Amino acid sequence: METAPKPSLWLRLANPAAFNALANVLLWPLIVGTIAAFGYGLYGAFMTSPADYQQGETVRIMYIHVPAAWLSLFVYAGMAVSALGTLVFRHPMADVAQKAAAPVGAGFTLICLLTGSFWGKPMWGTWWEWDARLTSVLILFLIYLGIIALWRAIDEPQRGARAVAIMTLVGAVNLPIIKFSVDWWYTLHQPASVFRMGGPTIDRAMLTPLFVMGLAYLLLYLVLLIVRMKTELMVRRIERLQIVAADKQARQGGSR
Amino acid sequence: MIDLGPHADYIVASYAAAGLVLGLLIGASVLANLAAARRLAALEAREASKPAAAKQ
Amino acid sequence: MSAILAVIRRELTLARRIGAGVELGIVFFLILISVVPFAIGADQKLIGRIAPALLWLAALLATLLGLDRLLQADEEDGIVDHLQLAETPLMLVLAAKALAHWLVTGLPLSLVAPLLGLMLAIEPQAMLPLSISLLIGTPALTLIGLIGASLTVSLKRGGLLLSVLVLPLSIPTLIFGATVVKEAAAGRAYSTPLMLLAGVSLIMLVVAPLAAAGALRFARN
Amino acid sequence: MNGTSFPHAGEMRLEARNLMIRRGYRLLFEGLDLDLAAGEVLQLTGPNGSGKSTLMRILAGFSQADAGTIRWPGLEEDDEPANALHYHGHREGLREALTPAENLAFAAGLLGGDAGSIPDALDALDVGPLADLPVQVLSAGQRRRVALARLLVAPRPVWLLDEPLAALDTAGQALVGRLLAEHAAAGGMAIVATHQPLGIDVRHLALGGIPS
Repeated sequence: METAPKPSLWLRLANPAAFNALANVLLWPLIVGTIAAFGYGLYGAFMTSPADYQQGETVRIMYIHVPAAWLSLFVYAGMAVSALGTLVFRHPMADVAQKAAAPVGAGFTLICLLTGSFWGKPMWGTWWEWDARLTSVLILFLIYLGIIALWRAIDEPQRGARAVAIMTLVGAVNLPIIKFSVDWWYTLHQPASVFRMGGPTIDRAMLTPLFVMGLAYLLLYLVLLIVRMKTELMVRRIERLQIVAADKQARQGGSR
Repeated sequence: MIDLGPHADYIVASYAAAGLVLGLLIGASVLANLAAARRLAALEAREASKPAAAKQ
Repeated sequence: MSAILAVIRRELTLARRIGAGVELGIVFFLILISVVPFAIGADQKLIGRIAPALLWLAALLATLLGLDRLLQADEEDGIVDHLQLAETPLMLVLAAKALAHWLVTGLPLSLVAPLLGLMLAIEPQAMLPLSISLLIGTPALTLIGLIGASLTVSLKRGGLLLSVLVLPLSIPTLIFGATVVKEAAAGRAYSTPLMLLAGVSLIMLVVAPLAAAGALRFARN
Repeated sequence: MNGTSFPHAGEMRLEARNLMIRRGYRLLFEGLDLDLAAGEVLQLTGPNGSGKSTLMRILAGFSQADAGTIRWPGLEEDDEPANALHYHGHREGLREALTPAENLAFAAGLLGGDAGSIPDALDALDVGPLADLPVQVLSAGQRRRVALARLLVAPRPVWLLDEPLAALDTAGQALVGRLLAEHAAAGGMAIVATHQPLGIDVRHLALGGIPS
């Protein structure tokens, strides 16, 4: 497939060797970036940003709760794109990326749930409140767990990738529907909740640490994605080598 | 530490929970990577030695 | 004795290696609990009242989930023949398989249950009794399931039939288990239902492997 | 082969008297007598559906004959025949997700063998290097050899082998013949249901020859 112009980044990434080379180059700068972003973000979250006039200090939980919500959706969007890559473009690295991303996305979603629960406790008085947003995040978490379980249940990576890609896309299509139905369900039972996650107007000084923490989460996601993709490539190479070892033994053994 | 107000323990708890989950995620990813690298090296070493050594 | 250790070690390695191990049971348990409020509505008080029954039903269904593969997978590979040729009596070998299954489903469920109890707004003082009741009750569910698995091992659609067989037999465990949590939630003493629950489990511990060994021999005759 | 000794070596005898098996409405055979002494290998032949496998499973104790008796003189009262025999059926009895070493370790624990003998058993079947590859990646012939290694890992006097040569190449078949000869020489006994020649002196029993 000789394309006249230099093949686009995606095509060059198609073969594992090219990916590994690029990954090794990017990995350490990303790690340093992640640490720096976390450092600066946390400093901003605790030192320079003010307390909230309504909730007081507990608003500081926002700096790890809200970015986690962003990332849980961002990672899922990434998985949906990879799923398209697998199904439509047959990009060989797409399913590796998707398999690597799923647990990371689940992790961020879990953080969003836990911090949401801790944040809600002082306000609602219960550990868990069927708040529309938290419930939607819970459903997203269940979808993540389903996809991870599906990955683990499939022992033949190539054949299974398409099945998981379809599940991911089906999940992606359903997310807005779920979001709408949960909001609708929530308004049926609960009067408009007086407690607004993150408050209606966010103080300007809060914005910078919030976005820096968002960036820190993003960079961490990229680091973990690269590490997990390299692992997945090794696992597949191990499986190939095992088959080669078995066939080689069959030829040698059989001939005697 | 700066005064975290009446609900300080919830703030600390939520940061601890987030830290724990991220720690587990990072730890699991790195350990899985190292384990796979070890197994791969063992297999590749065995491949290299196979043709040379007679049927052991 | 070594046969029992061999069975347990192998089952745990398998659970770790192929996907449908511990986490599937827990994820199923989590999903069952999570969908309930969508059907019932976010009314905390109502959910709190029926939470004990929901948690126990979810534990029962989660246990059933993994049961039909308990013996069927071995039958397909031809391993059940060797179970019958083992030096230790078949009864103990099957008990070992049930124990391995419980370690992978019943035990983790009872540890995770309190966390889910939070979601169903269970009374805080009922959290520990919930765990204890599940810890004591789930072995009975697995053991009853063992009998069902032995009976349906060589049948094609054994899984469904197994659930139909097991559900009625697990009603005592369900009643006592849910009562323990209800009593604890209401702040009353729950030792009596707990003793009865333990009684059922002990009876099953003796009866089930015996019945399962007999059932397995006849089912595969 | 590493002359593994096993209990009741040389004393085991099989005495089956007028066995009758009916499967559904078809009478497979009746009035079948079968004697086997230690040191003997019996080759069982017969057209498909003549009841070879059924007879093997009855001798192994997995199912009961419709009539007739099976006795194993030489076994003490409390000793179960099931503890003194190996049954090797069409399905290899290996779990694909595990490695040969793990599968045989399980068999050793279950059937009272010694896990230390696994490497030698696998080498005896020429599949030593496959010990820690998942069975999933092995060919049918290699799986058959790993399953046959189970006979060596847990030494038992009686071998009941149903079509053990299936999926084996000529070298593999010769190997099975040698194993049977060494087992008989060590005082064991074996019944092998197969049509291929075993290359050693065997007694013959043809099923289906008896008028139904």
